[in-house]
Amino acid sequence: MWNLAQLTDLIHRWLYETFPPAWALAFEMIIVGIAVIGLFAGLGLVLVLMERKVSAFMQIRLGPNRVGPKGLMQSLADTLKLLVKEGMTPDGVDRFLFNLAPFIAMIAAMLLMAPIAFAKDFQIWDLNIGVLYVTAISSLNVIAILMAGWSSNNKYSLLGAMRSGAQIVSYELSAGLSILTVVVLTGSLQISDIVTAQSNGWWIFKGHIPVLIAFVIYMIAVTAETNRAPFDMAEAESELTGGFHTEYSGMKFALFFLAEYINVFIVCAIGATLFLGGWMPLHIGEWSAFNGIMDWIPSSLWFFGKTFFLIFLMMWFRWTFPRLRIDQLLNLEWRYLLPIGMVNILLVTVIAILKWHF
Amino acid sequence: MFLTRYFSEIAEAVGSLLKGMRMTGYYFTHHKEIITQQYPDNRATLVLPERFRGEVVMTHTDNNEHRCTGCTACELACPNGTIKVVTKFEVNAEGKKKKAVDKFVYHLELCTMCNLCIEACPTDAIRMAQTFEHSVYDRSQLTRILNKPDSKLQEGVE
Amino acid sequence: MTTEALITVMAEVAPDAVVDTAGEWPNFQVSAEAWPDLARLIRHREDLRFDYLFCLTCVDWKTHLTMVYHLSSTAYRHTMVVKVKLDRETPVIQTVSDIWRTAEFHEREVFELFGVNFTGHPDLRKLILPDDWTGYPLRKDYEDPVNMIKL
Amino acid sequence: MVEEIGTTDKGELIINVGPQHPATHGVLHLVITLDGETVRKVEPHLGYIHRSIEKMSESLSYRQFIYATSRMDYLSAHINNHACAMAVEKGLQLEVPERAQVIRVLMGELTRIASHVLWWGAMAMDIGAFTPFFHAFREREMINDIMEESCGARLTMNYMVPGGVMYDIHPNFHRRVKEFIAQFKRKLPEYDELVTGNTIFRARTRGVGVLSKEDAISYGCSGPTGRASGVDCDIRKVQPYGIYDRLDFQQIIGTEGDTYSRYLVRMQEMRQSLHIIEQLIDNIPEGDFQAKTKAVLKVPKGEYYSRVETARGDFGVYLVSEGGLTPYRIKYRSPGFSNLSALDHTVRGQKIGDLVAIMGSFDLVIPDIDR
Repeated sequence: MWNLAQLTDLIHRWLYETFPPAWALAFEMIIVGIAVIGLFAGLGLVLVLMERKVSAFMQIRLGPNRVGPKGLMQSLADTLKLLVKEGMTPDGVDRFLFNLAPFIAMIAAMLLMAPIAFAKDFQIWDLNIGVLYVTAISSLNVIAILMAGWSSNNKYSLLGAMRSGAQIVSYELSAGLSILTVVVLTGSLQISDIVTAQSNGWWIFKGHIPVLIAFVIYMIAVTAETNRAPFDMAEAESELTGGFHTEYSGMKFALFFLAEYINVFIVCAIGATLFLGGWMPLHIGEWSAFNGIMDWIPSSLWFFGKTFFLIFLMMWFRWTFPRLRIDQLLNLEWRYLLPIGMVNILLVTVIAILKWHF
Repeated sequence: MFLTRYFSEIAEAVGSLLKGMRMTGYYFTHHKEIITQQYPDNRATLVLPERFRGEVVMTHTDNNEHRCTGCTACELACPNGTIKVVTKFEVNAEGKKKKAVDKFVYHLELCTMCNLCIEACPTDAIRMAQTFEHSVYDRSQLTRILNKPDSKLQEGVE
Repeated sequence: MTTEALITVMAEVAPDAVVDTAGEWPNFQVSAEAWPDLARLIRHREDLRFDYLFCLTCVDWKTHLTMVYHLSSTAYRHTMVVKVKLDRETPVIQTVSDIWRTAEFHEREVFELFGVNFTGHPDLRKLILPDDWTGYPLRKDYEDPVNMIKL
Repeated sequence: MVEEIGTTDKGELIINVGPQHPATHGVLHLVITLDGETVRKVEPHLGYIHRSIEKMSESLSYRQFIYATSRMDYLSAHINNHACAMAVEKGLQLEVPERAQVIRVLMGELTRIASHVLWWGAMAMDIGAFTPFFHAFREREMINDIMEESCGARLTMNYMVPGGVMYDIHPNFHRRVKEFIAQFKRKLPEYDELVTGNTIFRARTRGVGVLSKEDAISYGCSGPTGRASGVDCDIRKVQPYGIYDRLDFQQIIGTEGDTYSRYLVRMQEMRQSLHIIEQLIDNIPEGDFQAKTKAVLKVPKGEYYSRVETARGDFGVYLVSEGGLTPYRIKYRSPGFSNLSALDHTVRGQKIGDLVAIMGSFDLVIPDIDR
């Protein structure tokens, strides 16, 4: 099959042959930057449209259907609207932090793109502590939210930010523990290692019930971490009118909005990589015939298919469930997810040591 | 037993959540249930019930005749002062002076579509129309004169 | 309790009250001074138990104001109306918001729309109108050239 | 100074909820005092849409003033109109034809279902689930279509006139109501599946905002809000009007007095209303739909009070007549106003998210409160 690795190699060789190494590196960085920003924008458009369509169908509506064929251009029109809107900075805000916060949110989301394997041998940076890197950077998001909430000089924003702080900090634990199960099974923090370890079956199938539980916990925890309903305490539209981004408008709001969707994409991508094999096609043990057929489907399709399936799952949650209250939210974490997660990691460790997994 | 209660609680909760998801999942996959009306694309097929109260209009025959005698019963019946009947005196064929309607002024912007004027009208001169797209750019466009220019009172209407 | 029985009991607890049985429910007219004690009595007396104040309002009779209390008992299902005549210039009456808590809001409404002063009310401020509003809109002689549209 | 900083001297936050806020369903303004997430005090500020309908009605004739009540509790406009028409009929001692009575009750119960269905969606939305709102509108739309066909309008029908109803029911009425009954019976279990059974919803509402029976009576709470606290205050039962004394239905009375109980009472009430409609739809008697009345109505001198049970509770019209062409004084006793006065008491000590849930369960309609 056609391989993205060949393309990247080609560009790499050509750059190094024509330019001095320093220049070549700089060009490579620029290309990667443009690619990431392009992916960002593209993902934002696709995900917003997807969310609107999914919610519409669940709510027995049609959703956007006027701009472009079947409403496909709707999010483009929305972006245009947000771009030309006046970027207001209200009186009485801490101007520096207020304007900085959306960028922090964006940068945190962008940094997370680095270790994700989009396809076979197609990865920006395959660092050997990939998983650790992801967990570390994803907590940066809370800083942006706290900054936005505090600097807005609005009580609703402040309440939203404080809720978000409590929420993200506690749910990090569960997310971390469930990620750890796969790390324990694989024995590596490197994303490419984790994917290759699933070449004879995805972890969710190989790791018995404990990994399944870890997967469920992971999905719940990351839903909370990305501040999406039913855990959208930071926004809580009916309570806090918009929470931390109450005072934001125009492009600054759009950055928050985009960052939310990118975060959703990234946590789902990580989830797909850890539990569903990332770009690895559906392989079953040593059935080479079956595996061979599966290999015919390009690896990037596998990756995006799995990721979008998880994103759809999160959207499904969002448009079905009511919002939890802040104390119930923390209760869920500390009373249910964390103890179960801890017992679970113990079980997984036993499985990993005794090599009981397939 | 603490643990059984703990786990049965979880199972129950997850079960109820799954039920809800089944519901939304059903509607996600069954697009026939969608009830959105594609207004204004469906203007041609949009049928409003004949009793729908959109605005007050005066019925005119083909000969440009109406049935309004200018009795101001509708004006009195209106709770909002929506209708103003300006009358004039007309000399009829027999040379007698007779009250007739000059201008039937209708303020759509004040109207609450309560139907009391229609009920009050003794000659069925006015009725409710089924139009509903009343938005205009200037409020003055909502003040209408309902009797058409040069229209006459229909024969035999007292 | 039937209307007749109610009138007999009320004659006992409020001998000065003027009874009027023309309407659907018996009317008792009492003085502003006697009302607070009577209110407490009819609220707590075992055979009356008027615990549900479902309507509290005021009527401007041009010469005087009348406070109208519609009371009902959730236990015995009897209903009666108590009326208190008030002076139009300086209408003052004791609050009943400590007896029926619903009166707190209703009295605030009457306060701003009729200008009746309720002594002992915990929070007698304007509820509906802006704080700088002058005049009592529901009085018969109230004129407001801006907000009132005469037909 | 305290006002400016927006905190009390104890360091509690003072927050304006409304007049424009997603959870107030209108222009209600609450000033709440917050200690962290806990609500310490709620102070409603009203009047943003006060139109003084009571004053307006003093200059309108007895036929005219009815229309204005549709604009109070716009979700149960029909039942409000019923109360007004009844007050005038009491004064005139008019006998309303049986057919008109049945039509009035039928329309009233349809209105009640429409109102409760909308409340169900709005309450779920307050708690954070958006989907139920759209599902609710599916059924509400059917009722609105029935109303549109028979009454001529969808929301502010003005179908009542003193002595009966404005026109006869539409020929399609039977068929469409039957369709609605079938559809609603099929969809009600879905409502339960989507919201009632949901564990998050239960956690959010159970034991939240408990209003005891004594407090409910003292605050004058009525309607489902009062009944959830155990007060049997359904006017249709305790002081029947129209033909309700001849109908078979139950008064739903809750026990807990919490938000969940208020929710359940309304859900059950929808079933009861459906039951009433089923009884009546095939038994609409023949006859006049309107009693013969004079063109100009003059209510004799006296005081008349009519009470009805709207979707929100005990709605009363206190009509004082001096024998003239217009009412001398009209007082509308709106259920929302009394229910709102209990809000502060109920919310104290709860979380800010509960405030929204409790307000949702009180089913406040702001024009009803402001009048």
